[in-house]
Amino acid sequence: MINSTIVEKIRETPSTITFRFYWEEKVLPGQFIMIWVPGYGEIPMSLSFTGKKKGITVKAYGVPSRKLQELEPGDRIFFMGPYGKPFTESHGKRLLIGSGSGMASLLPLVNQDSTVIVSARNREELLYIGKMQAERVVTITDDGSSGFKGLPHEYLASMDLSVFQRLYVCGPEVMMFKLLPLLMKAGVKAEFSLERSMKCGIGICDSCSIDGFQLCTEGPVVSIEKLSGLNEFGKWKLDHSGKRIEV
Amino acid sequence: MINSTIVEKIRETPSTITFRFYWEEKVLPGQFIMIWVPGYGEIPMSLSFTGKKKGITVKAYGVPSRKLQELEPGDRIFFMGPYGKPFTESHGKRLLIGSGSGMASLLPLVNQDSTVIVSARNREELLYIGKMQAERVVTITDDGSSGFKGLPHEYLASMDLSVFQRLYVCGPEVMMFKLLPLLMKAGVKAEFSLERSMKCGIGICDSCSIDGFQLCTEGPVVSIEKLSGLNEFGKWKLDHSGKRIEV
Amino acid sequence: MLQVTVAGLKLENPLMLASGILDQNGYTMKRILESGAAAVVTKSIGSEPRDGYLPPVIYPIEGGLLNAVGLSNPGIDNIGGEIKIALSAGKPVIGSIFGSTPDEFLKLAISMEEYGVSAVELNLSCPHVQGYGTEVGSDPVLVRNIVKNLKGSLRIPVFSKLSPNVNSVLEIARAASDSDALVLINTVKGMAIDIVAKRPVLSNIYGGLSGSAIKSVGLRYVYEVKREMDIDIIGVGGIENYQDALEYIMAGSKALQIGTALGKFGKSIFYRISTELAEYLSKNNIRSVMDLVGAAQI
Amino acid sequence: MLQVTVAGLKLENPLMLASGILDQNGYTMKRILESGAAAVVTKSIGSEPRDGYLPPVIYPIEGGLLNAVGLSNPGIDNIGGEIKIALSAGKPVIGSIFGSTPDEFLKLAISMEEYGVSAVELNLSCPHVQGYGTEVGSDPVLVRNIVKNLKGSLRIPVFSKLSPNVNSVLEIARAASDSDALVLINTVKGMAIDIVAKRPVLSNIYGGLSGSAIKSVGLRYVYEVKREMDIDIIGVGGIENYQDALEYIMAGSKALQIGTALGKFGKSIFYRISTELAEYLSKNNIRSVMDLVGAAQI
Ligand SMILES: Cc1cc2nc3c(=O)[nH]c(=O)nc-3n(C[C@H](O)[C@H](O)[C@H](O)COP(=O)(O)OP(=O)(O)OC[C@H]3O[C@@H](n4cnc5c(N)ncnc54)[C@H](O)[C@@H]3O)c2cc1C
Ligand SMILES: Cc1cc2nc3c(=O)[nH]c(=O)nc-3n(C[C@H](O)[C@H](O)[C@H](O)COP(=O)(O)OP(=O)(O)OC[C@H]3O[C@@H](n4cnc5c(N)ncnc54)[C@H](O)[C@@H]3O)c2cc1C
Ligand SMILES: Cc1cc2nc3c(=O)[nH]c(=O)nc-3n(C[C@H](O)[C@H](O)[C@H](O)COP(=O)(O)O)c2cc1C
Ligand SMILES: Cc1cc2nc3c(=O)[nH]c(=O)nc-3n(C[C@H](O)[C@H](O)[C@H](O)COP(=O)(O)O)c2cc1C
Ligand code: FES
Ligand code: FES
Repeated sequence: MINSTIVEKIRETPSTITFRFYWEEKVLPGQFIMIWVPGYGEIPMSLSFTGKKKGITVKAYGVPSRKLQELEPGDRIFFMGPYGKPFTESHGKRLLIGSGSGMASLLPLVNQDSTVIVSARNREELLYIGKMQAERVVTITDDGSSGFKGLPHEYLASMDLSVFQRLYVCGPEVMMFKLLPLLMKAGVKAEFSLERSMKCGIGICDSCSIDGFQLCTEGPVVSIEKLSGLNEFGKWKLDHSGKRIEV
Repeated sequence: MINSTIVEKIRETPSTITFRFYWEEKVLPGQFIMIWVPGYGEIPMSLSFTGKKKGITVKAYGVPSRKLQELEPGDRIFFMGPYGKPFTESHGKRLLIGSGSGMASLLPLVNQDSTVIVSARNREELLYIGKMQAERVVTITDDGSSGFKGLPHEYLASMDLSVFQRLYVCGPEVMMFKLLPLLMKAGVKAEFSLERSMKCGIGICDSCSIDGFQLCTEGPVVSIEKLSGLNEFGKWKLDHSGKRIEV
Repeated sequence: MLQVTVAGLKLENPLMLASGILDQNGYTMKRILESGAAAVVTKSIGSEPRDGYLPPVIYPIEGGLLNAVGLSNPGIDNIGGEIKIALSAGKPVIGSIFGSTPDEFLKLAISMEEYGVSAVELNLSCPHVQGYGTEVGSDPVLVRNIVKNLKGSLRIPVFSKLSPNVNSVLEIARAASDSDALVLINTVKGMAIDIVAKRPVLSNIYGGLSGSAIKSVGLRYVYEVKREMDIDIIGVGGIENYQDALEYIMAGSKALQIGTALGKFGKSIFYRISTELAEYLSKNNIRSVMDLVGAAQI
Repeated sequence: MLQVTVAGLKLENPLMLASGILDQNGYTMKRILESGAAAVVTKSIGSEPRDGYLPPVIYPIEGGLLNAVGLSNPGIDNIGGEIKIALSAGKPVIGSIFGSTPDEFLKLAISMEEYGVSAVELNLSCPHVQGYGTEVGSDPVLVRNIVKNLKGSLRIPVFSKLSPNVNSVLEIARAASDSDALVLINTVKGMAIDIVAKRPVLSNIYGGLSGSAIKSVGLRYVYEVKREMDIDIIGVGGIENYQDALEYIMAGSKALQIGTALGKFGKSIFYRISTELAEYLSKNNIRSVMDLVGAAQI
């Protein structure tokens, strides 16, 4: 295992915490690490900061992510990686669409040419708002407590997407599934970062597979062309036992 | 195992045969390989030719060397290596002293500045005579059937060694043991290639050790300074079982 | 030239996917068949769904992987759909099963047969789950009964996959001699410790070692069993290239399985090795890879 | 800081030379002690001289070595002189012995004691010679009798070196529980085939696998035995650097042996690892390496 000492702990939202630590490794936006929480599990996390001072942004779900959140500066984190194929770099205007903790993998892509759509359940859960050096930041909440009330695909229906060189999307699968037809129709260049349960990160265990592709090695970033050909996307995944369940 | 096809078989003397084969590896004079004779054993052999077209010169002793001699052009030889530390290169005049199959490891050192002393039991067993591009070739035989009758140290007693930049010696241990005091007294730069039974070539088995040095990795070439400090040289070695016996 | 027949099963080449690697999702198995594997073996399936152990369950170490996945599987009732998807590639799928008793194995095997698999592979060898695998597979009487029971009731061939973690593989191999083929070997029990965390990395502490580190061990079992018994053998353990494949074939394997190497080389490994094998055969004027089976037996 | 006491024996650091590597010639053992090993274990010595097998007896493969030296040794009557030379380094020499019966082991051990060794190590585990090693070491009753017999008659401590090639190492470890320490592990049985020569490389066909390939296997045995038994353990198998050493120590070893790594790194490995261990201890404010023994047991 690789290990590093946490040098900073930042509460982002009521459910989300960012940890910063030094790690020399070259990592590109969209790549991830597998974090070992000794005694409690191992979970995939995107790098929300990809410079020398790396960062992860952890949302509390089950036991491992909660235990991870309990770490303090000075504590060590253990991980392996980096894993996965990164987002394709692009020049010119870019549109980033991040829902929930999905914003974590998009943060390293934010620049002054970016329009960023941040969505979350409510105002408090919006990630990184006010911290991003972007051209424009739009907020969307389920409950309307900030910005547009609704879901990203509803908001995007009224946008002119042709001004963007490329779109980058990360969030819950249903959100992305609903967005896909709209983006297909608009004919834009787009990349999506997908999520599946992951047990190895190295293309061995099959838990992250979608239509025979392993997201840990052939993803998690998938182009819109590839995504539109996947049978399982938005519909099926396997649970921890390998049982086929609806997404 | 490395393998190569024998392209040439040359009878050198009644007891000795040279095999030539192609092997890309860079090998320096004094280094050796471990030749596997499937079903019959594995024996160390110096490279008597160190260019791309390599060569070994095999004297028939026991079963493995006899079986090796039975190979024909077109057959494969199997080996590992190269092993060992080579002779130190030198400029100017050099004196090579080779007894019996010991000439094999010296052959790649022969050049126009070399004086070569070839010794053997009798005239027929003298190796490489007439084939060497040397300044001078001297022969010594036990029975006087060619050149000086006697042993190398007896012949050398009357030579002026100060004209040589460096001496290179390879032959039976008793021969080298008798030569050592004379060369020490002459104060020359000299290197000796020693022989012990070898079972691994990689410093593991201890069968080639002399005074705690492994000839397979720290030898087989040993400087005169080092040699003169060895307790076991010329006196003791271990047999196949590890029993201490006289050389 | 590359075609082999093992346990009566015709394969287009000797290479199959080993159980437990990229074989729980039907689409993945299909894709592996499309990438050149002659057959796939499913993840080992039991009677009930099992989540398996808490991650870390797979840990790369020098020369291989340690795994203690804990036989996670969806249960026999939920695997039919995945097998159906895999079968759409038009190549044989082999159903791996694990149980505790002859009856449990039989029920699982019958379901597998109904799902359309070409053979069942009995996992008598998983080293890290209590009550299954090696615990079953190190009891010769139980092994004999399990195999006998199946052979009387199935039309498809039965493979028995054995563990290296036993006193005498030969004893167990003999007990399983009614099988149509033996699969040798499963992983070797091992572990890793993280010296900074000061604890074992795998949540199960112990796991099975696979990959090139165990190649010499697998070869030894294939060779030893081939020497003593007249039975088809499928070799597995650390195969990464055609040279490894040839070693296993010359030791006595009629077919091969590949697992861990998929992590290092991806799914194209099947295509690569079979191409290289074919080249080797033509270059050496060998008519069929079957001619080399056991060639190194002396 | 690096000092350890194992089986009552004080060692300046936890690192010894493993049996069978660079330890038949007294001068070599002496030089290894001078290179930083805290102790050396002699090649396993039997009652009579043995030439061992025809070479190849050692064959490097990925991740380690295969060896089937065949217990070549000069016999107990001829080893005294070598031990005397080794002892002139002023550090402990441990005499490894192999036999078939409790009486044979006792005779060998008494001679070793007379030669001045600090402990005897019983080779109950060599995987490739009939009638010795594993064949003895997989019989719990025989193991118990051998150890009991020795313990009653020797003043020096007794180490029992066990094989991983058995059904249950724990069963054998329990049978050997009268020993002052257990040495875990000997080599894992394996083989290699040359695909051009189409035959096994080792003249004995099978050999023992050592080196980094078996590290996870050795660790597992140390951990498992430590968990169940209150006995000193000496860890061996694939140790190449201070991290490996720490893994073995945290698994439960009080001392360590190094063999195969000498081929890759030379004799300076003892000095290097003990220096690195000392640095690690100071950096982490750990007073003694003994404080880490078994630290990874959960
Ligand atoms: C590529 C990628 C990047 C991600 N990046 C981020 C990010 O930046 N920020 C973020 O907050 N989230 C991220 N996630 C999501 C994050 O990994 C999950 O939210 C997290 O795993 C959930 O943790 P949990 O505490 O709910 O654990 P659980 O859901 O309880 O389990 C976590 C893992 O343990 C395994 N597991 C748990 N129980 C069992 C069991 N009984 N048997 C077998 N396996 C079991 C599962 O394989 C699962 O992966 C990312 C996911 C992926 C795939
Ligand atoms: C560095 C070096 C370079 C050499 N170069 C040359 C050269 O260029 N030309 C040349 O002719 N000779 C050379 N020799 C000498 C050559 O290796 C020996 O002459 C050869 O090994 C003798 O072969 P043999 O047929 O007598 O085999 P044997 O002496 O019968 O045995 C050969 C090897 O097998 C082993 N062995 C045999 N029987 C047993 C047994 N029962 N138990 C255990 N081990 C056994 C021994 O370790 C021995 O090394 C060299 C030797 C060395 C060390
Ligand atoms: C992650 C993983 C999971 C495995 N799961 C199973 C399994 O469910 N059933 C089984 O019989 N073997 C299982 N194995 C063992 C493999 O099928 C194979 O026997 C072993 O890994 C050696 O082959 P390899 O070195 O090519 O991987 C598993 C191996 C790995 C690495
Ligand atoms: C060439 C060789 C010879 C060995 N001979 C013996 C022996 O005589 N007695 C013994 O107990 N172990 C013997 N072993 C086993 C080692 O002592 C050790 O247990 C094993 O090699 C694992 O450690 P390593 O990986 O550090 O080499 C031998 C190992 C090798 C490689
Ligand atoms: S996480 Fe195991 S295959 Fe992707
Ligand atoms: S030949 Fe084995 S140590 Fe030199």
